[in-house]
Amino acid sequence: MVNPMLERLWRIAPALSAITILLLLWESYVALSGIAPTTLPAPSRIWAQGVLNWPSLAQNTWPTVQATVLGFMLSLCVAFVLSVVIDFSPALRRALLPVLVISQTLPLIAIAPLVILWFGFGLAPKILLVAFVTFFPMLVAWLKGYEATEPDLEWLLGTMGAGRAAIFRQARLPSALPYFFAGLRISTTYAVVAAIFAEYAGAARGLGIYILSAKNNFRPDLVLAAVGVSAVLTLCLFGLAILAERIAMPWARFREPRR
Amino acid sequence: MVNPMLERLWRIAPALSAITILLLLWESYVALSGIAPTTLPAPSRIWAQGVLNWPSLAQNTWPTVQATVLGFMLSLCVAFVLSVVIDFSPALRRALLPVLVISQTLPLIAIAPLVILWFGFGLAPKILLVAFVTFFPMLVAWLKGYEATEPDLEWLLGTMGAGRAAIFRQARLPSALPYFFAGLRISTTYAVVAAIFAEYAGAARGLGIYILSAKNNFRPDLVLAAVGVSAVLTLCLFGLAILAERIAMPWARFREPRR
Amino acid sequence: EPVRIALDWTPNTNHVGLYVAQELGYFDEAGLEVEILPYTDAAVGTLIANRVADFGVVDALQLYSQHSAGVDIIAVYAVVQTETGRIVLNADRQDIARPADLDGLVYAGFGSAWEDRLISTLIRNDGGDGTFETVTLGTSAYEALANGSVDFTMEVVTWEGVKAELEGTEQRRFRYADYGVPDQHTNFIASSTAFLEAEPETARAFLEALRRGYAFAVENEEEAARLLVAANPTALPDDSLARASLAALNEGHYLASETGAIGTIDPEKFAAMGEFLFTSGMLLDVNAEPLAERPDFSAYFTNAYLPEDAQP
Amino acid sequence: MTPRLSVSDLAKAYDGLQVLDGLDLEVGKGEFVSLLGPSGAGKSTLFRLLTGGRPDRGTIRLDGAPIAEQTAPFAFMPQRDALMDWRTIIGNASLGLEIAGVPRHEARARVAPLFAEFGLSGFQHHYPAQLSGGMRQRAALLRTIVMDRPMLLLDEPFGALDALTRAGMQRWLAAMWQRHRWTALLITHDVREAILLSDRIYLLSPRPARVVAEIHVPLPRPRSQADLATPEALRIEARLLDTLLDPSQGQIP
Amino acid sequence: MTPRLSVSDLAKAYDGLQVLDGLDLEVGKGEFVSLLGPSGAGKSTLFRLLTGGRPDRGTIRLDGAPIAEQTAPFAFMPQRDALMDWRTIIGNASLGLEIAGVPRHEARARVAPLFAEFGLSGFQHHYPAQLSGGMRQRAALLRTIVMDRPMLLLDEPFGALDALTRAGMQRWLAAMWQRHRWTALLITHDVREAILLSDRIYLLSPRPARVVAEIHVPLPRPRSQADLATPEALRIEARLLDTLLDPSQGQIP
Ligand SMILES: Nc1ncnc2c1ncn2[C@@H]1O[C@H](COP(=O)(O)OP(=O)(O)OP(=O)(O)O)[C@@H](O)[C@H]1O
Ligand SMILES: Nc1ncnc2c1ncn2[C@@H]1O[C@H](COP(=O)(O)OP(=O)(O)OP(=O)(O)O)[C@@H](O)[C@H]1O
Ligand SMILES: Cc1ncc(C[n+]2csc(CCO)c2C)c(N)n1
Ligand SMILES: [Mg+2]
Ligand SMILES: [Mg+2]
Repeated sequence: MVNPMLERLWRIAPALSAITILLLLWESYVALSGIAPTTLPAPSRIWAQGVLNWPSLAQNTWPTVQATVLGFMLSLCVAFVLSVVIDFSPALRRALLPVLVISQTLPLIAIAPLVILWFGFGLAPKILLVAFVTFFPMLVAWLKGYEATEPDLEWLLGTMGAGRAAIFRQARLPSALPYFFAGLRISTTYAVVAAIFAEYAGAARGLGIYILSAKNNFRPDLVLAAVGVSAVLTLCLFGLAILAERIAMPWARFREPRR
Repeated sequence: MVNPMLERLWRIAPALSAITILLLLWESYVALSGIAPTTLPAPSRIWAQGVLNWPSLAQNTWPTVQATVLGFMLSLCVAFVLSVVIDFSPALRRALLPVLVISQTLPLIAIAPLVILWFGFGLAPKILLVAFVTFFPMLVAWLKGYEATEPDLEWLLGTMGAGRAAIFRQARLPSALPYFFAGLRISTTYAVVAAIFAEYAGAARGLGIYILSAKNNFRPDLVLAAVGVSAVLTLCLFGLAILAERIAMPWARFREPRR
Repeated sequence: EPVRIALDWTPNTNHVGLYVAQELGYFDEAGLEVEILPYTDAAVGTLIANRVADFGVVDALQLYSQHSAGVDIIAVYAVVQTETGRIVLNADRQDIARPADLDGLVYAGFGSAWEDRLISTLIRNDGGDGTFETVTLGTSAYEALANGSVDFTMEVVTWEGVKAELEGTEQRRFRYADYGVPDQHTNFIASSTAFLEAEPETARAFLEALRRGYAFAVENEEEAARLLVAANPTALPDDSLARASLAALNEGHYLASETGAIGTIDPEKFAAMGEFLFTSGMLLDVNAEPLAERPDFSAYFTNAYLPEDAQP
Repeated sequence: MTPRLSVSDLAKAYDGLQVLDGLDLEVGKGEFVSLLGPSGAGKSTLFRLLTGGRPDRGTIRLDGAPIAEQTAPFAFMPQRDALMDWRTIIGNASLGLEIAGVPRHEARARVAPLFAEFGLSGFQHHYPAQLSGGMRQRAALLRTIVMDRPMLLLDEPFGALDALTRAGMQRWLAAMWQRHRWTALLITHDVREAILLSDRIYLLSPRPARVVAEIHVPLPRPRSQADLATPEALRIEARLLDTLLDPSQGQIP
Repeated sequence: MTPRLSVSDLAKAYDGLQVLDGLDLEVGKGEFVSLLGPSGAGKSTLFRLLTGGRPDRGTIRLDGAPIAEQTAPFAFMPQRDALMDWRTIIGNASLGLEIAGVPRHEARARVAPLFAEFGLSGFQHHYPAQLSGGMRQRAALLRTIVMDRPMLLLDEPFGALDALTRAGMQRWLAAMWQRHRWTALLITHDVREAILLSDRIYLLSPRPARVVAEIHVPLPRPRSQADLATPEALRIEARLLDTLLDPSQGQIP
């Protein structure tokens, strides 16, 4: 392809057309079935109302973006630190892993009052909840990744005088990267939704609050407009995750089949 | 270790003690801080009330187990079939993946009315929602796993006359298994929570309904008793996932470091 | 074909007539098979308009809003005869003596625009500015109030209020009507014109049996509470709360007005609240534009399907 | 007579690195040909092009017809063993037969008797991770041989075998070849191995690989290790070493 | 004089498979010793025990002291190259130095001049996946050599090298050894390689490995490929081959 812009366009063409087709199907279903806009609004209406209500929508997007980004950064750190701790101590692994699995089973409704009690309505509890929801896939990925390290490599490093830490840094960590990035994709997908749910626990502003209000004011069109914004945010994060993967693993492109 | 029972006990000892310590800390925090039991009940109270209300708790557990198990089985199939389809067609990959990512950003609150409208209050919508929430981590894991296939292996199979399908079955699929099992662990962790959330969309019985009712009746002790049951269910599923991994990949135990 | 009815919340004492009628066989006697649908997050108006339910318990705001937006929903029965909602705050808040003192404080809200209008009206009518901060909390509002994270919230006095009293929590409340907000039937049973026109007799039979249930609850408080709890072992784990709540409903003349009206919708009350919502720009049409003209609120409800003796 | 395999003017570059640039060679029907050449010359790359890779230039003909029209005439053994971690050794060995449509049970039955000959008795149901390097290589060779294809492509099949096993396998391969008259193309580092097994040897230059010498090996068959000590064999060995060591070829170290 | 390395009565079993059972050997200070033995005998297993693995029985002494008390006296090269996919070739080559605490920049500067000698010029910044099999092996050897340890453990370092590169590397290694007098233990399949490089050669039996012969190589140093044609060398080669081929040893094929 001559033009890199054109090529990029070509690469996202299938996605764009798939989404367009879905939207067209939806639009015509609404038009033909005569379903009430209070039940299922058409995409055109969602768009129009979203544009009309954009100032308030935008105002509610920013806190969610903040919570998502900061929470996700915390999550990255927590997942990594925990994975290291667990990798270094088999006893801790057996002690912590079940506790962490259990922690993931707590529905937000059960912990939300406590989070509010302890951290108030500010940004902090949202950051914590986003981190809480998204760290687990990355943790599992790290742990699986460490396990996938080539034993010969660890043996070699051992003979070089590498201690447990150096072996970890030189062999286990890079070996786990492909797994980590699989976990990262899953986590980024959930980060925005997590922030939205976190806002349900109590917030003054945010996409979650916007959705809740729109619902309680019987405005499914605005609910879905906010959902649309959250989808766009998620796609951006997902794209960033893929970009980060490309940058962090420059050698990976040589592993593609040679024929 | 002489006794296999003893050895098993020894393996889960760290987890048991970690959980015990957490529960003790919680119990003493409640006792010492004088926090109201309507805000945070002590574990002892949760246990006592859970036992007292066991018949109704048990009655509400079964529908959730059903939804979880059936939904998860559907999810396994969907993730696998989608991963195969996507793996076989790069165009479909680019078309479907963003759509699937977007699908994961839909908060339940936005689709719950539609789910009820289209599928009613029965088991079917819960199964669908559990599948919807849990298929994605496994899908991502499969896709990453396929990519990790050794190029030489595919080359060799090609020279043997293997078509795309045979290469997939003989090389890409087994190569992806470790990744799949990482995804499976994540998914099982979310399956029960997903079923509970699905019940919020409308159900006659289920742990989600139990939690909602307990909440609306100002009974955090019963909320947490139900959360405890969901945690136990999740741990069972997680254990099954680990067991399945052992059985499906008998060769993996030879990859452990030899020294 | 059973008659299906949707709920506005998990089963509670507001629904007592429904369960009593079911348990005592009033519906059977009327030749009806009634299915009480599980509570769902989906709007009751949506369920009715899409024929998932034939009837539904709805709160007033939903009824006004959905009907204005063109949803085929119409009130046919008033569950309570007078407002059950209250502003509630901790009793130890010396600084708050009256609604005007709420200016600048933090309100734990549920996410509807109506709350904002209601509270600001309340404050302004009491001489304040009507400015306060809202944090949307939903289900966690009462914990937040209890531990002082927020200054005040809104409650259903016959449920949250009764619970607080049982617990011995010291609280104070403001009644909306005391500060110039019109009184209302907080909850209705609603149906659709499509259903009512297609099966008027079924509707009549249903409402008559339902009303017998509520009348029974007014007369036999203890037995009604027992039946309600027995029908909902999961939803109502505490029969003490149900008992006390039903007592409060009767004592406050919510289920049966002081003049003995049960289920009857008061047209003046209905129009007054409609007027309040209309003038505050809360009612939107099908295109999400505020209604340009004052609607005919008598089209929002009908008493025509109630038994003769309940007609106003 | 048209040769079985005929490669002409083959060229291939990776990321601007010219690996092959005008390579010509031929393998006759039933002929055993070896490729000797420095590391990194492009030998494995040639195999890649033979087995479906796209050359930048040049043609590959099999029995006179362009190769794209043929279906899988080669039994190929890759340089790194490419055993499947998840199959037992017998499962790996019977892979090619299974791919060719032989039922699993029958494929295993056909492979099983060869285990002793390959020094793998008792390891049928082990996984590759449990085997030594040489044993893995032998398993990979076994997998290739059992496919019974009209032409073998062997990329350093004996690279990781010990001297004795290697000699044994060479003898065995020579005998098998004697019997089946496969057409074979072998990549090797071992001058004596090439002499023992080949009808003809191509000597390749460093990257980009060209043929610098083509040497016929007219030793009578069947050959044995002892035949490598005959004056004729020693003459060929000397000539090969001379050419390989000729500094005008610009060889690495 | 106490030997540098002394192994006595070493035994190791995997899952009931007796791999080593009473192995004894010694390597003197500055001595170059080779191990020749059939595939699967347990050669790599010996290295595993030398580098930290737990034997079932027996002792390993370094300069007279049990080995557990020593810290990493070996520069080790594993049989499969064990290059890190994520490091460039120069990054892989300088790994040992970096682990030893040499700053990254200095480590690379120290390694860089050796690239030409190893036939890897221009590939400093390539990733292992971009290299041919032989080039990978050379990179792995480079990584081992630069560590400058008092004793080398080499597990078939030249296994995947072409004949010429192999000869060059052998020459080079012999010269380096001449200069540094490392103590070295080499696993190889190549009888001539063993003769060219070693002071002493241990011949091992099939699994469980025992020493079946110990052969001194009294050829003068420095040696060259040509020295392998001397009567003395040919005598040693013949003796090695005789022992290896002796059927009483119960060898595979
Ligand atoms: N982790 C392990 N588990 C089980 N068996 C093993 C393991 N590692 C090695 N073995 C077995 O031990 C034996 C010796 O292996 P080793 O790698 O030491 O052989 P080797 O002499 O190095 O052979 P080669 O020359 O082919 O590399 C083999 O039979 C192998 O199957
Ligand atoms: N996928 C690839 N991308 C970039 N360069 C490659 C790739 N594959 C091979 N090369 C380069 O092509 C050259 C030839 O590689 P090839 O594997 O054909 O060598 P070879 O002759 O088989 O060497 P050896 O005897 O060491 O196996 C090498 O320089 C290598 O770096
Ligand atoms: C019995 C009963 N209790 C609480 C609520 C929920 N709720 C608490 S305050 C409030 C008014 C503000 O919108 C509402 C609806 C309910 N629906 N029914
Ligand atoms: Mg090669
Ligand atoms: Mg070995």
